[in-house]
Amino acid sequence: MMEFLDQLWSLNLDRETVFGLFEQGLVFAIGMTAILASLGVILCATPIYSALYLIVNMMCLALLFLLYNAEFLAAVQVIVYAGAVMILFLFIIALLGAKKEKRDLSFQNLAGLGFVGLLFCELLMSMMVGETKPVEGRVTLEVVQQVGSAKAIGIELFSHHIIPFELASLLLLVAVVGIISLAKFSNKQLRKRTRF
Amino acid sequence: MNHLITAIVFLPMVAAIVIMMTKVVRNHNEKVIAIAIGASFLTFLGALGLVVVFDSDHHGMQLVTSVEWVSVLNIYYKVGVDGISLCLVVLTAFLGALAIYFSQDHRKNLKYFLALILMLESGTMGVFVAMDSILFYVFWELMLIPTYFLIGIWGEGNKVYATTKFVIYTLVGSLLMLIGLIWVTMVHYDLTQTLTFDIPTLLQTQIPADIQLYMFLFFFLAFAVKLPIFPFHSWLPHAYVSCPIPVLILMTGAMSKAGAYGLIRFCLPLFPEAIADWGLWIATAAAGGIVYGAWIAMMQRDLKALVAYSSISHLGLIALGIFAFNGQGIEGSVLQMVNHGIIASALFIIVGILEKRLRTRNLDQIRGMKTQMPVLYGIFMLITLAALGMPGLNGFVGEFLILMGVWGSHLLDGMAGLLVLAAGLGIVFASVYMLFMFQGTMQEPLEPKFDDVKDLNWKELNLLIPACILVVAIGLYPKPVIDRVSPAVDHMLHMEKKFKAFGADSGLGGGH
Amino acid sequence: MGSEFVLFVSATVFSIGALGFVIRKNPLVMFMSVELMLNAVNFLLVGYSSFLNSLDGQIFALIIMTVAAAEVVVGLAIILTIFRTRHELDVDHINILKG
Amino acid sequence: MYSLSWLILFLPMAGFLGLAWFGRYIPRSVGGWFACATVGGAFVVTLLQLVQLYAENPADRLNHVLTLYPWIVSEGFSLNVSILVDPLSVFMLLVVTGVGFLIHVYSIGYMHDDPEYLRFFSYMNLFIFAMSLLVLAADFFFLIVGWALVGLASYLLIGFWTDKKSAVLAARKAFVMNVIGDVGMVIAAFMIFEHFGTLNYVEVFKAAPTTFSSNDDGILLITFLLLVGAFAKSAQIPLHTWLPDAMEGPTPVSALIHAATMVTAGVYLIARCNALYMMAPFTMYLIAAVGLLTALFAGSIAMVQYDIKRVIAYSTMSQIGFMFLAVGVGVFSVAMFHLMTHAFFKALLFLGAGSVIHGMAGEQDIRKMGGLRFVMPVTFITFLIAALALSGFPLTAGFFSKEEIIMNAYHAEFGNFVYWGLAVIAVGMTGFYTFRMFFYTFMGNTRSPELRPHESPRVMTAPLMVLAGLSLAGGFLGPWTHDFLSPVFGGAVPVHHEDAMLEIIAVSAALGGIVVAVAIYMTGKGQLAFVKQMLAPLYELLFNKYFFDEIYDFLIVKPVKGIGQFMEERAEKGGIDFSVDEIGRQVREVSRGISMWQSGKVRMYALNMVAGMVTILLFVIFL
Repeated sequence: MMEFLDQLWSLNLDRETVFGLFEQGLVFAIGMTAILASLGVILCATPIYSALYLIVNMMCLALLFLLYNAEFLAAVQVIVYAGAVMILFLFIIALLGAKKEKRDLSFQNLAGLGFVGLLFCELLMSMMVGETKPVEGRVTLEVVQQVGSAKAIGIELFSHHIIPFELASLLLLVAVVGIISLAKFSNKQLRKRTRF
Repeated sequence: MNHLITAIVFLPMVAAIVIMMTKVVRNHNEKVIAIAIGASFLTFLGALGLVVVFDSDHHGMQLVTSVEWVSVLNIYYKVGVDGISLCLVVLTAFLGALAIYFSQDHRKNLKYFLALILMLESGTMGVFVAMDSILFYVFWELMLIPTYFLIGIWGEGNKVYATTKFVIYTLVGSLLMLIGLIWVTMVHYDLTQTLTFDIPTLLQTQIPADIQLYMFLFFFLAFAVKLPIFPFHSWLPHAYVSCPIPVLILMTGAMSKAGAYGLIRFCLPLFPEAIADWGLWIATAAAGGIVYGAWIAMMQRDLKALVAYSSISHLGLIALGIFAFNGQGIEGSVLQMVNHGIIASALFIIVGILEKRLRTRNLDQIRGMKTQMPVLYGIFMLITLAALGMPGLNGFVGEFLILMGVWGSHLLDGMAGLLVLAAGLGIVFASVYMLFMFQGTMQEPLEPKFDDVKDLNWKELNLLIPACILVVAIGLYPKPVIDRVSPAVDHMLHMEKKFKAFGADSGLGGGH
Repeated sequence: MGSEFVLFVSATVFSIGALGFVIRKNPLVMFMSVELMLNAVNFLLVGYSSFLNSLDGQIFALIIMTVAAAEVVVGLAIILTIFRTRHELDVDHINILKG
Repeated sequence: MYSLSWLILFLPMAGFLGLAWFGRYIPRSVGGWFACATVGGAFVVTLLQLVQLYAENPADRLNHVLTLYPWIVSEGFSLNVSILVDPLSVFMLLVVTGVGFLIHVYSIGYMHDDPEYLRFFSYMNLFIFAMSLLVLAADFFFLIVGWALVGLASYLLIGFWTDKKSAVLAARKAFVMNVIGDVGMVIAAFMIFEHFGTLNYVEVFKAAPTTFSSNDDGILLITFLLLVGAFAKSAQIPLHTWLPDAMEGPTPVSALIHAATMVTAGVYLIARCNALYMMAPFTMYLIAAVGLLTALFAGSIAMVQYDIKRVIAYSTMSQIGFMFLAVGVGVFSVAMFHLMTHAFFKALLFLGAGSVIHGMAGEQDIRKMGGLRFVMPVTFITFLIAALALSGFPLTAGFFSKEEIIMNAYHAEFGNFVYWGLAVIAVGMTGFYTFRMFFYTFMGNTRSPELRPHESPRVMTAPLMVLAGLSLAGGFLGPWTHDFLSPVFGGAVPVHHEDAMLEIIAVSAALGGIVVAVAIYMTGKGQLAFVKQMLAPLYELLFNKYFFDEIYDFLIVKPVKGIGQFMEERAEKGGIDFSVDEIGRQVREVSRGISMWQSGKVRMYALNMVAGMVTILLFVIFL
């Protein structure tokens, strides 16, 4: 980001640079929007607004994926997250009713704020590290553009990562079974545990 | 013959697994009982075979089987017997057979009950034959686990409390022991640069005097809790009162001996200097336990509790003999372990029979059973007399040897008179409470509500007759037992330390 | 834009997600916060995948999405079940795991 | 022939085992005679030993040890089961098996109606076995074994009638008292082993003079601890309280165990260990003093008791006191002589009392008897003989033995005038209480005719007659006894007839006692009430046996119970058990505190996770 600002200040502009700057500006703007949207998620008192902000955040991220040359993932992000998952959220909110949540400055919240602030600072320190790994990948931008993002991912997935892929399918199966059992058998009253 | 010991130790365990996998339909337990009895009797026969094969002139471990177990750490499956463990293995096998035979009557989930008892037997025998310290520890814990379930599930009264207390108390001790075992190995490694868990080799280690005490405490606590020695006994009354009688036979007869066995096997050879410093205190505690247990036993009205406290008293005597640290004391202790195993188990069987018949164990409610049960009267009398140390019966021989050992002990020189007097007081008290128990239940006019009680049946007679025969036989001719124990004890007392920490300054070489 | 920007955005979103998870009481919002955190990581993976010319990151992200989807579905089902039995949704009141 | 001596042990043992195991298959009559036969056989074997001993020179009669089998071989301690045949053991065995045989025969009649007839005989045989073991033991270990086994037999026989609560309690008391004695002896054995390295009589006695000098601490302690056993067994003060209670057992038991044999084992023990005791004059004084004290104490109590068996029991204590006096002044063979004559007349007295009780259908209170001389003539005459012998009437057995004791109390090595004087008083008491009992029982008119007293059957009276003969003639065995036993005790006892005055006083004391009894009990009842009133406080004291039982109850039984209760409640439940539980409870409290962390609140967990994450990252970044 500092780089971007330097370039902006130096005003060393040509066509390539302008497009580059524009793209960078776009990325920056979308990133900031994502951050703001995520702030919106956690700051809105009503879940429905949170859900909407989350959609915004996901769309932003999908755009960022697009800008970082991951067209396939961007599509998946939109379909799976913004589509399926968020719809699910909205359904549940509709089902349970969205009550407003009282906010207070309890110890819990303050402590959470403190810790998360620390965490944030620590995470930011990772920015100071810089490049740690030399670029040696073989799937360059050109290659991807040549075969198309979906195909590239498909080749990679089915050639190198077949086992995680299958495991993921297994996970989905388990999730399905779990949901069915939750929906079907969990009508018993929960027992209050006694101290002893 | 090479794998006889392995066979004896694992036969009950295999039988236990077979029993657990056997299907029992609607309490038709005959098949399970047959397997259990068969296995336990085969084990006992095997143990008798061990006696035949055993060479009583030889002091070291015999019939050793050694198989590599964990090669990285040099842990071996290594078993063998010497005279001391031979006695205890035979005792355990005998009591195991008794316990199984006694647990035939109807009981919930009988097959698991039998299987756990067999596991307990297996673990206990394993402790006595293990020659690798890690193997020893594994068997030590294996002995504990079945007991937890046996008391917790089939017990009576406040059983969960009792079993929890017992297991936690014992477990604390045995974990300390594990630390101690590893520590000894490390010290041995420092001295010789060889990593081994082999017990006979480890016993050769001369442990530096300054750390002996701490190491000794690690071991001692485990054994003192298991035995138990006086202030560490508080699990015993609860556990014994809650424990079902068949389990109690093994627990009091064999399992508690594991503590004494550990003291003899580890503490005496490894830590002569710590014992030289602390033996007197421990012996005093043991003597205190003799009097204390007997004194409280006198106040009990519950027969089971009475025998439980009397066990504390008798086990105190065993501990006292061990810490006399000389031949007579230790031989007497080993003999007394056998004797107490026989006597206490017989007493518990009798209590169990009475309880089954009369539905009570309260001394105040039982009167004059002699009229109804003349055979039990005779047997009970014999066992009572043995328990209170009547000469001519086995209890006396052990007591005499122990007290003689204490009297002549160099370690306990200053206090020997007092200790023997305390033990003597314990014996006097023993006569009081045993007679309370025997006369209270058996004599005086019969309580009318018990006038349809039947005498012993054949099964119960079969349980008690072997004990009676042994009580008389050991009393009249203890030499065979002593002959087998004696070489091992002598060897242990005069052991030359091969691996010395500090040159010629060897301190107490063998304890004398 | 360089890797710092990716790091910055993902760290910020991640922290915000964590904050949301800690301070919010509504389980739905908490789940959303979890999604935020997951997405933040996904973004990091995708961004670095592009920098490093490797597709591994994207595949990782793909699988995370799968997991996240499964997690959300199961989680929402659990929330629904809890709501059915307790008729409220304040996580502070759901403390049957109390020791 | 010595090799046959194991039969003395084996025969009664066989009788015991046979009757105990096969008792229910044997007809009653056969079983009873079988028991008698085993004891009779033992007696015959003992006679054979006697003959064998006589075939040798007096000096060679010692130390015939027959080893049966090795019993224990331990490090530095080995022991054989072995038998010692010498004049002392044969002499004692003659008394044991001889009197034992007569009492066995008597029991056939006495116990005839008892449902557990054969159990009785099996116990009696056990006793004979145990007593023979005690006598024949060749070392201290088997002495202790026999010592404890006679205690066991005594316990079993006192508590023979298990339906009687008093009998059960008496048996327990006797057993516990004896165990106290046993413990003393066991410790003495340890000390002997410590000093001599062996428990064998022969070696110990041989080494004693070189190991110790006179009145060494060691020898004093050894002799004293042995004495504890002897006191307990022989019912000397302060371990005497069990003997009167022991009269709850069947009368033949009292005759055999608590008069003739077992209670005199203490005397035998001291006589056996004379080599040790001669080196401990302090202990000898103690023995003599306690013996005299017991003689006076028991004699005085016997003067006021009404239970016929208790009177005889106290008399037994008193007579054993005399024996202790005799060993205490160092004339062992005199003590043994009195032991023998006492066995005769005291067994006779008990058997006569048993005959009376049998005839009176179990009544033991002498106030309810009376006038029995007509209905029970044999019992009457034999009882009279026994009474005369007991009180030391001239020319009866008791006269000779007691006179010797009294004379030696003054003349012997450790004797003095005080001993003599007190002994004479005790002799006077003896005459009084014996004839008081006698008059109550046989003279006057019958006081309870409803009991229909009758003479006992022949099988009971025959032993009475034999014993009466012995009580009359036994006194003339004195010189033979001293001669026979002299090798054991290292020389003959000097005979003192020079002080005729002392002797006359002693005899007249005995006669005086009888005369006083006649004066009070035969010439009308007025005097009795008068004397009772005159001496009321003393009478109370005596009648309650100097409150010994109460004192023991207060000093020992109550504190033991109290401490026991205290220990159970405070030390066990409130102390050790509590502290162990408390450790557990504290651990649980601490974990309860820690488990506050485990609040069950998801957000809290999340917070913890975040905190953990922060911490881990801190480590990653800065370390």
